[in-house]
Amino acid sequence: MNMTLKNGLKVAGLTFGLAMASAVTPAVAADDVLVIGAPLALTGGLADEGKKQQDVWKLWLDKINAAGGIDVDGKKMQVKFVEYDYQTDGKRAGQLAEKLITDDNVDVLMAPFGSGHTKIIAAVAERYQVPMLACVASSTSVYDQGFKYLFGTLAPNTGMTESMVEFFKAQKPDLKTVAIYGRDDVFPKSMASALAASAESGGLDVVYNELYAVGTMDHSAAVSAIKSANPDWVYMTGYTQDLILGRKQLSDMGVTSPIITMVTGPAYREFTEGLGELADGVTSSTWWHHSTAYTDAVGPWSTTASFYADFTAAYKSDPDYVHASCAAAADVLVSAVQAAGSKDKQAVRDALAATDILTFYGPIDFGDNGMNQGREMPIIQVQGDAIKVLYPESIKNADLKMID
Amino acid sequence: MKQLLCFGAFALWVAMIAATPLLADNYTIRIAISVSMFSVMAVSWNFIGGFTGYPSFSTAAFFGIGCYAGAIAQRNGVPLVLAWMFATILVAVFAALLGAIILRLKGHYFAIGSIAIVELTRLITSSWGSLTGGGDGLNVPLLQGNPQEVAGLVLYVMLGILVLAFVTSVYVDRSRLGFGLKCISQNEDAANMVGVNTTAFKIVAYTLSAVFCGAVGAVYASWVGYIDPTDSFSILLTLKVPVMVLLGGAGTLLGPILGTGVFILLEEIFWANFLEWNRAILGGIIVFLIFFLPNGLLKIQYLQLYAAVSRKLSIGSSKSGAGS
Amino acid sequence: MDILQILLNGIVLGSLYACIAIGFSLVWGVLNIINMLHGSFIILGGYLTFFAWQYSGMNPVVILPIIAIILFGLGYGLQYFFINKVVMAPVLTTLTLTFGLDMILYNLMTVLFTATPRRVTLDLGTLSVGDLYLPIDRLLGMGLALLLTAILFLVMRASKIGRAIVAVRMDRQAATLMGIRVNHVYAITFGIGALMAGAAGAIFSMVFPITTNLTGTFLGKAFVICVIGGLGSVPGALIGGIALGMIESIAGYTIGPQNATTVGFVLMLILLVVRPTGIAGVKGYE
Amino acid sequence: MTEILRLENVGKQFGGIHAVNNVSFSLEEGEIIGLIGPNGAGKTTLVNLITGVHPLSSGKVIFAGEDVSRQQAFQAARRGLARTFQIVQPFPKMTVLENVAAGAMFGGGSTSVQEAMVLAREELEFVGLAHVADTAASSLALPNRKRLELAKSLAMRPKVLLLDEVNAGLNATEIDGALDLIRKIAARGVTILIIEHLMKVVLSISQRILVLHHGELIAQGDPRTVIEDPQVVEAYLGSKFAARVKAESHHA
Repeated sequence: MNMTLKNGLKVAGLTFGLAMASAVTPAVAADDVLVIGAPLALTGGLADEGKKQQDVWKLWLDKINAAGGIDVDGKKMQVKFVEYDYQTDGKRAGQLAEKLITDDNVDVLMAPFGSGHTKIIAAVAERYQVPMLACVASSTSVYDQGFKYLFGTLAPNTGMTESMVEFFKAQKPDLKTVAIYGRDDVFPKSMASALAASAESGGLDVVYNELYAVGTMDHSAAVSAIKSANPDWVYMTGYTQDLILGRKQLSDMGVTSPIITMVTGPAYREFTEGLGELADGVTSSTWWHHSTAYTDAVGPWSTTASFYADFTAAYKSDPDYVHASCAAAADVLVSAVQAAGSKDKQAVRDALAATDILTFYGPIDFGDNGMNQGREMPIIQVQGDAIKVLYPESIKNADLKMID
Repeated sequence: MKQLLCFGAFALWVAMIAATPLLADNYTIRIAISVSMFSVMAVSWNFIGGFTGYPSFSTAAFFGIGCYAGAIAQRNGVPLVLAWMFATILVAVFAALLGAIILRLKGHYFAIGSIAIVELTRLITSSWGSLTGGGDGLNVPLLQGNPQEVAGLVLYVMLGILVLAFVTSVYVDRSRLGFGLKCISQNEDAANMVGVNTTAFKIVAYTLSAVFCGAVGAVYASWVGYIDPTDSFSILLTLKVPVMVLLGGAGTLLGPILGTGVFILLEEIFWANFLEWNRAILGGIIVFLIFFLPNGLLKIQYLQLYAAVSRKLSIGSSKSGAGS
Repeated sequence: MDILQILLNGIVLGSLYACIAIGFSLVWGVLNIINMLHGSFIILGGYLTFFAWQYSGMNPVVILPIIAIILFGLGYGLQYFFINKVVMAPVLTTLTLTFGLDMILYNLMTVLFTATPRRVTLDLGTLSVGDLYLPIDRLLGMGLALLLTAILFLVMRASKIGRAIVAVRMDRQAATLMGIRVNHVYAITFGIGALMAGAAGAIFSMVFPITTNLTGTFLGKAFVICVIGGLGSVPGALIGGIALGMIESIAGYTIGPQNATTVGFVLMLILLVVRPTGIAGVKGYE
Repeated sequence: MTEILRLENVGKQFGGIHAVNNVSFSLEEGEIIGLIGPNGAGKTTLVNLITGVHPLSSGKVIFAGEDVSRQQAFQAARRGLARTFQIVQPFPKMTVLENVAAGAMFGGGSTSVQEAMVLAREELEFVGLAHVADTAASSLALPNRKRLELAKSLAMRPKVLLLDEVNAGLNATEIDGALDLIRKIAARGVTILIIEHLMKVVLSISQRILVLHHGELIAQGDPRTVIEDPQVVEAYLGSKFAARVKAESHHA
């Protein structure tokens, strides 16, 4: 009796528009399917990044399916991705994360691109105690909230900036001044301030240090100011569209600094395509580059080269760090499930915390705050048509060239 | 009679939303929270856009300031409820001061000015890094408790605000204030001439359109745990709320609530089923709304429509009967 | 020397800004419509130019007239079949309608072109006089912008259709009595607005990276420029554009780029309240 | 008789043009005064100045002993300075009754919506519109709209009523009806200033006449004297008309 009343009300709720069909009969996932939920920005400002995540996971999943699933505790387990478009809208992202957890009963969440939206989803995952992998969030502010279910495959920004300052100082002993110009947005801003700190502690003189607002259409004013400061090194952070414009304006206004670094510009194909010849000589740091060469890695790709080969065959273009980090996050997850012997959320969470593995993307070992630590991050440079790796020594394939 | 129907419908609706934690899963509760939150903003917008006829597009500014004021207060150790109240009051004061300035504008100028307010508040929030964290956004202390409890709490607070906003709108509708606002919407000069202090009335309406948005903004911030300038001061939100009200019927009591419910339902359906095209489909709905439902769902003459349709149907069936 | 460079930057940027606003201002002034589609029109023009350039290798300046005509057709159709039906409705209705149409266009563009920033990489180099630098593509853009503005100004003043537009703007009923087909004139006006946006997009494809993410930014600039320069006049949009370019340039240099955009919006609000006719204070297209 | 409204050297400039210049006069309680002048003489502007629609450029307006020079329109309405418009200004989507109730509620100081409705109904009876109380204001024909305008103003419990071209567009019978109504209003003790084009109408109803020309008050006084004033004749009436009026008055 009570049940029918409840059901009746449920039906009423549906009619009145509160409940979706799927809400009434939640899809209960079978034990032998590992369900990964991913809210993605497939439209809106971050559509390109969302697309990358979608692409690489498809590639990864095809690979897993070809092997008939993953081996857990002696049995085959299938893997499934459930993806939704959150339209680059933070409110929507949180909502969809909740939908994934409660409606689609996902076992684990993958965060979308960017530190900001990762934060929103991390809060939901934490509340439900669902393990979450952040593959494209590197700002420490994401990880310093004491969340226990959040793990990130990118390394902290500071590691990147310190090694960069050291490397450039070694390459160019007369390097004295740096101008820093960053977008006022979570990741670009944190990179800019990390570099400012690293440069100062490295003994460089920061001659210009400004942020620009989201939605800035033109950089003439800043570029003019940078020009009169005449720095040895220009360091700019932002989205690809900002960096293309910034690089062009630096050249147009006759800024002649021998080192120009744009983060994460050259890591993206769109950057070099949008700039043409002007891209030549621009340096950047990135979390991963396809010329790295790890071997004996876990996961479907045992070497970096095999990942590169598969990816280029499928998408006719080079993968960047977003692709690699996201695929690696999936590898980490699988290895944690295997270690845990089940997809039990608590067990997987503990296994993730204990992770210390090598993937095609590099070693992954989560620190106390859940962030991948201790990776040597490559410094890259556009040289002609190619992206060359300058650092670290183990994978370098070119020397730093000054821009003339 | 008609009013009883109106209150009855509202009470039923609130009861249904309030029942979701008992009946449905957390995603449904989340939608219920969304529905309540947007309903509050729609009811609020109705004060200025519906009753007074001023095309205000500053909802997102009020919501965003509510988010930030609540978050900042909480981060500085103000207890939860006090932080929410602080945000509400701050937004009210802000709206009153702002209203005194921009309500001198009319029509297109007012529309543009009110959109500019959203952009301006976003830019200021973004560059005032020392207070707001700038582009980094702010982490807000998470509400304690398991997901069900938190969702339930947020839902009931949002619903409480909705009831308050609705009761206010009923009161305004019946009072001198509402009468004066309707005079202003039809002929502002004439309203002035019969003794309506149009400036003061408009400021009150504008403030009413802000205060509840500030409250839900603050609650929203506590709920999601992280806010940033782009999401808090969203142009999309500021445009969506008036569309919801228009969909239901501007200037009516139930219209904003009906419109919000229908809009969010449609949004859910399209989001789930048309991954790449949902934005275009929503755009299509707006275009449809403007052409075919210019007065909203509430003002359709349903009985006439029913009569017309059934007449057509009966003609159709008698024809086919004749043919056989 | 810096100051000169800053002012020069401001003027060049300002001319490009004027390009953004002219079509928007025309539509607002004549049709009394706040056209939320305007930003997307510019981006559409930019994308079309980019792809035409990519496939044919033709110079964007050559492509520009074709793009402009395509956009004119699109604008004419949208006004004739959709917006005309509600053109006399209050601002809320027309604004919402164009917003709905914009959502459709925006979605189409992201699906067809993706959000990847595109740029016509014809780097024409820089003209330098002493310490002053003038990027040639921007200079070209400025020249085109001024030329288009001048043409539009002449069309409004001297041509039959221009006079019809002015007549409709001044008194719709009287114009109808004079035998002017008001719906047609409205559609042409909206078409010209779209044409100017498309031309601006074609010019921008050489200067700025084109991406759908920028539609809102362009629209916001159009708002500000229209209010600063004064609504509904070609010279007003030009003056407003250059004023905004200068203001942003100076503000970016003195108080930092973070607040440069804010200054524009603040100024806009102040002007709205204090002097809604804008600094140019011109009314109409006479 | 006590003075109810006084203007002292009132002036108004619109960008250098003197629309109203140095106008002084006063109204006694209960009288009907005609305000005449050619088109563009500044009559409507003067009404706008008295009712606070435009701020004064110079001079003072004293209403019931109080300096109200800086008042706003709604304050004028509440003080008892009501007006009608040359082009009627109803609230189109409201009913006739609600239109009048608006006057009662805001200008007349009714404390509740109910009270205002009751009062409004009385005023509708008074002007003869009770039968259309519940129809939309926009559906009324012109003569009734004028009456609605009057009812709305009366509901504001005015001490002074400024009637701007209240007869414009009406035919002879309708004008007679309107004049009866105006006399009835005056009988209630309301002071009336009437702007009117038709000399016959002004002469038949006004106790005094003011003549405005190019924004200046060129004559005031009782109707007979004013229309014989050579300056008035020159500026406004035309000599032919003056002669005719003079002849008529001699015969009488």
